Amino acid sequence: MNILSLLVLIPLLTIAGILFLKDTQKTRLVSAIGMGIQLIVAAVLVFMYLSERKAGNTDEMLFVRSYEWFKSLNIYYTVGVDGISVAMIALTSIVVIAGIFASWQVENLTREFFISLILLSSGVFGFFISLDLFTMFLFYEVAVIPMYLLIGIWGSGPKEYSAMKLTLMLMGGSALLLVGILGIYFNSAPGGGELSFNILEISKIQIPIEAQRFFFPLTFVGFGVLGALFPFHTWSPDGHASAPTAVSMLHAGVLMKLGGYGAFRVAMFLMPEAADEMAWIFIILTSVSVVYGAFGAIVQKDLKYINAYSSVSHCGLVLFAILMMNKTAMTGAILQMISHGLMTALFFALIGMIYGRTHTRLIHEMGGLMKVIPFLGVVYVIAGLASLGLPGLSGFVAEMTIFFGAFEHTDPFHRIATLVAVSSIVITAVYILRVVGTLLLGPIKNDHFNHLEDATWFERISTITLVVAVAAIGVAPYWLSTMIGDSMLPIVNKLLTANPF
Amino acid sequence: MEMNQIIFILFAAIIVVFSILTVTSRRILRAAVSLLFVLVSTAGLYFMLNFAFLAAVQLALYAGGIVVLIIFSILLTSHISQKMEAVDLKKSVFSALAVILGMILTITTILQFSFQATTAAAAEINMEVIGKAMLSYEVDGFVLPFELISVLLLAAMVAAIIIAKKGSPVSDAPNPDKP
Amino acid sequence: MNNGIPLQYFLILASIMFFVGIYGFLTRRNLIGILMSVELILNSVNINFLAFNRYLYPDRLEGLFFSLFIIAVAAAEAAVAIAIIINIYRRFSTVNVEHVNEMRF
Amino acid sequence: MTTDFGYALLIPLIPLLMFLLLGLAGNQLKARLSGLLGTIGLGVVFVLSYYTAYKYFFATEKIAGAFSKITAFDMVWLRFSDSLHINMGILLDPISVMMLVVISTVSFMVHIYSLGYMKGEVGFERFYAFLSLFSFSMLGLVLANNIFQMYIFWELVGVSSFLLIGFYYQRPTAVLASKKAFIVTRFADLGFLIGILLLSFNTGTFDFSILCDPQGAAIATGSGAAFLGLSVMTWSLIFVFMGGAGKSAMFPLHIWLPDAMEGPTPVSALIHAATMVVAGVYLVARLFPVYIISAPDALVVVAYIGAFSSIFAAVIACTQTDIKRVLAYSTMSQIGLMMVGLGVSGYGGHEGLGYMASMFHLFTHAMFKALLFLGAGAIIHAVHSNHMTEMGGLRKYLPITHITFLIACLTIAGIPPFSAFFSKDEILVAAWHHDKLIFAVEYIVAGLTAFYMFRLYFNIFWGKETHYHHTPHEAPAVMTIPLIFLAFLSVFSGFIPFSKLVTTDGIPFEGHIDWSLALPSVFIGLVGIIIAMVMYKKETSLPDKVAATFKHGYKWAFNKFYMDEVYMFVTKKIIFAYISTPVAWFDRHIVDGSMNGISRLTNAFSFRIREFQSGQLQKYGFVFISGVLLLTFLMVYLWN
Repeated sequence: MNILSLLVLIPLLTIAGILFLKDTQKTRLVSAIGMGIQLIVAAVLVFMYLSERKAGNTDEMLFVRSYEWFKSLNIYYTVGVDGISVAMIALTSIVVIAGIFASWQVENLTREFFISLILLSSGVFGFFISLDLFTMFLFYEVAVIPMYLLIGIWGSGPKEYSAMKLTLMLMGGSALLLVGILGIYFNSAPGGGELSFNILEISKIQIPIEAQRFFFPLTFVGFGVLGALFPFHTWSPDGHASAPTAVSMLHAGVLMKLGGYGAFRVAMFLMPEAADEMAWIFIILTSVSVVYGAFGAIVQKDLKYINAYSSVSHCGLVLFAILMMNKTAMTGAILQMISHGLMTALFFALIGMIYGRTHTRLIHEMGGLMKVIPFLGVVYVIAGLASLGLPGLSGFVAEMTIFFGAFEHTDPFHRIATLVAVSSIVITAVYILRVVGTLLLGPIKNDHFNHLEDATWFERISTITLVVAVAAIGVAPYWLSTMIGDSMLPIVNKLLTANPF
Repeated sequence: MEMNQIIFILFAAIIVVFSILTVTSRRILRAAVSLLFVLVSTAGLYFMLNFAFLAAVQLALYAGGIVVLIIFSILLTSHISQKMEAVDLKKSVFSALAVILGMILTITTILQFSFQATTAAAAEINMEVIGKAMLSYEVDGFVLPFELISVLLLAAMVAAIIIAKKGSPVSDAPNPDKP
Repeated sequence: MNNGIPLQYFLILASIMFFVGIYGFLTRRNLIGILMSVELILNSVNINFLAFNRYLYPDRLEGLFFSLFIIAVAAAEAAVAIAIIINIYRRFSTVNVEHVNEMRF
Repeated sequence: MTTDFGYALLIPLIPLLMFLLLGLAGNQLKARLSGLLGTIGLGVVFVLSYYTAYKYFFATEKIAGAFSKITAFDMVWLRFSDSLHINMGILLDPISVMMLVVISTVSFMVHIYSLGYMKGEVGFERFYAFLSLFSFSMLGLVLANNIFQMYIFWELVGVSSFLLIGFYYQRPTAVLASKKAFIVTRFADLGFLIGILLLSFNTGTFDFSILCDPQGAAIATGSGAAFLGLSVMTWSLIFVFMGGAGKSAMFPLHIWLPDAMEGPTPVSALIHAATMVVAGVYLVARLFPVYIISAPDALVVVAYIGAFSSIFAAVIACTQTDIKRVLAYSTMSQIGLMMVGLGVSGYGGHEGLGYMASMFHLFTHAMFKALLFLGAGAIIHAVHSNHMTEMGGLRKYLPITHITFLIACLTIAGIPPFSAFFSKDEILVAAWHHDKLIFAVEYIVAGLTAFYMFRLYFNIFWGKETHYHHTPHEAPAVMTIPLIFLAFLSVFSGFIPFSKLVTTDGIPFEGHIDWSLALPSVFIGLVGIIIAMVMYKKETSLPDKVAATFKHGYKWAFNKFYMDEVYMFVTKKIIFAYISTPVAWFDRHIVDGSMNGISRLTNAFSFRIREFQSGQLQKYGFVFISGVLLLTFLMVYLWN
């Protein structure tokens, strides 16, 4: 059994296990155990990957396995990982386990909740290991669709509206994406011969430039919708605001990363010439969205909205960095995905926990919570500091890598775009401190808050897992950055053929 | 003009006239009787085409069975003397237009097409041939459609009984959509 | 019996019958009227089948058998349709098709 | 060589460990114990720092007569590209060793002092955890061997300052002040970061030892293309200075500093007087060779901003009544003076007098300003008020505080033989030789400084007898011992031969006092003191009369020249009202509106076409038949 397929299989087995259970308590336990095993497998994978690389294996992808699936269209179930996917898998498994613990208290239809949640995560894992465009797309859909149920059933507020909006927008994205993928497929053998869905094989040939011009924007925007590309980000505030805690965590933490990951693994990697030609459009869009999201976050009143806009800003930075098309910036993009995934998951977990206590998410109704729930307060401050890029936490490492990478371009356009993006660090500080100041500090506004309980054991597990990961990356980024950067080389080399600046 | 042509024209005239009456008569029972005439004349055409068995079936099943069934249901659902309301003018004009256009289209097509006359000898059609063919599973055998039809008939019978059964739980279930 | 009568005559007759049936189908309000129109349509098809069989492929039996089966199907259809009509009548106290529009949007 | 100083790694690491210990397990420990642990940790750092200073200045051989730059520790922390990588390292050179001494001394004193001052406060262990975090960051900052490491610790220092200002987090003013401090310095750091980006891509390195080598390639290659009349190098250094100006509260980024006094007084002493706020000066000093060689224009900017800030702050300080705010503006003024020192300095030998003097002043200022703040803390501790209007005649109740405070005031006024006399004098000399205008400004500032310090002194310890709720009593020994120690340093640190230790190029030179300039400066100091004595020693109506005479000027100065209002206008009006709210509105209504619009359009369209689904069987039939006919027609007559 291939270790990669195991990553998809374990969630499915967990689901099967849950199906036979009636007891809520056991359901939680089985989910936690299943995802715990998943975390261990992910850790083993990281270890195996590093030792394989250390042993001198320089293949582009490791642990590649391919099974024929649908012969006449050359669809294969092909899996393989490089440093980037390994990092993303590690991120996902951490966020998922934190999400399981954060949703410990789901009362309504517990079994179905965990099944959907784990199904979603299974799709995400599948997406990250796939090397076949079709399989990748399949897993992408598997990851997106449970979202509708999760928000529509277990959400709050105008949940049907939000779920519908989110699903429709993401489906709209996938429609573009499907066209893009089919376009790549039918252009994968310009000189005649077998068509292919395999990313590695397609990367060896050059797709005709006319086809690229047409399919690159489709693919990029298709993934960009999920990656909160301005102006297709508006599902995010509503969706996050309505989603239950764990779903927000997974969605912002992991699912939005599918967008960024796909955008560069499929759109940029396979169609570098068009990417090079059109990058300027998207660079403008993303640098706008970085600042725009941050400004938007300043005046929001709902905690989740603040975080959703913050995600727009941070995810904009991911796409911005990808478009810079050099090793440093793209490494930074992956780091930012991981960093943002962890800290935003942490944020949403905390917001859920705070909401569960105060029954409000409006910041001006809260105040002085640090006094009554110090644990959650401190973790919230840590998450906030990570988000505004404090050294020693993950956000700093990612942002700096991106800024330095982007600054490697010497032309004024890229440099000015970079400066625009850099200025977001101040705006971020403004809204983060505004929230922290209003929410946690100051006098207690409501007597009812005096009797709040601090975090329970499962909430502690959930948040501490994430905090440790955030701090670990922030303190010792070297190995992660190197692992990602080395895997970035083939991609960058391919891009360089298009853009030998 | 030969005799058979005259008979054909007669049958054709009956069919056309009574067809029209069937669909236009405002007394439903008269319409049913007109239908009966149409069906009987059709049976006559079958005789002319040398399909005696089928003509018999037509008379027995259609004229004898279905028309009676229809008349029964008419009697169950309306008064004998009940006159139906006049057809909506707009509707009839549009329908007539469509139908006439269709007719023109079809008839011109038929007239333009040259059918190739065959020289093959006509097959003997008698009860034995029909019965054997119906149960044969060789080439030119029809056992499969025959069996299908029998299953269909059975299903239709069961369905008819269940649907028409009074006070069946399905039909009397309260309809949640209706206010 | 059919010498001297061209195939086209049968076909034209059948198409007239067919379209008259269609007209009835489109204009009749009474469900039973509609059912009768459908019978007309089926009959016209039968005539076509048999005429083709006789004129073009006199050595084969397909036309005959299909007509036979159509008659059988028509019988089944009539039975079920009438059952439905009676049920509708019980439920809506009418057989006017325009009043039976539960399926609208 | 490197191994000799390997232990230097412990200097920042011990406070870090203390922070982790107190931060994670602090609430399990007894408050007293955690305070003691923090203090002991800092004590070890104190000893190590003095040992390092001794060893570096006196026991390490000079290379070609210059103090060598020693990299005691170095590792790659993050690799950007093959050429650019961030290292974590420890660089020992005269200024970093000097800063080690400053930081560990003041920090240690503050740790001891806080044992008494913060006694019984809620969150005592949190306070010590934050202090340790601050000490760690500040030590890391000064020991940084590359500019990016400096930036990292720069940010950490900022956040520890934020945490400590907001220590009383239930007090809204403290929360606001901490927020303000963080955001303003963050904004400045944006400039710093842009400066680093420009600088590092022009020179291809972060490393100070390469960057600051006057003969090195980095400086030579750096001065490249021009932009708006200034070279890129100049721009980058101006941006870097913007970061320094933010931390060091230079005009116009100074507004956070007075508000930062909301923090506990020991914090003000440590962070907002002695150490963190001089980080900007340290930054410019650290990059001094780059400034002087490749961008002298940037140094002019430094000098003028420093000079303007110093007089600006001195004027405001004359009108404030909150004693901590007076000290805060005084700090700003003194830092401006240090910036002037750097700005008017040359490079090498006696030319680098300004640089040496600036560092010297940094050193002495740290001691006497920490002393002033700790003294103020002792006063506040005794009378539970910050306002000098509520004080008076305290010399009888607080004798030790009184004496030490007086020493500090005399020091800052530049009266010989106290330490600041020597350092300030050197700066004035350098300014005299470089730019007479700046000299004139600083000369006035010297007088103003003496005036407002003694205004403070007389108001507190003399002046009218105030009735106190409880009789003020002298602070406990843990608080007075640091006062005495710092007073000792304030008096005698002027005799340290700085020109033999800290110079631009590491080569010692002979310093001497230029009495022709020193005497006038002493004179103006004395004038200031005498005016203050006349006005405030006894309760008179003189101050009110003076205020009335310069009514508008007084009002402007009292309101800090309305800088806060300007900032509030910019943030509240421009950012909140004219950018963020429209952005949010735009997002909800235009961007999201167009998405919703698409769905509404689809919906409306569906409502239209649902008419087809009328439930009228015959309509369906009609459409169906028409369609079939049309298709038949097409198939038979057109497509054939």
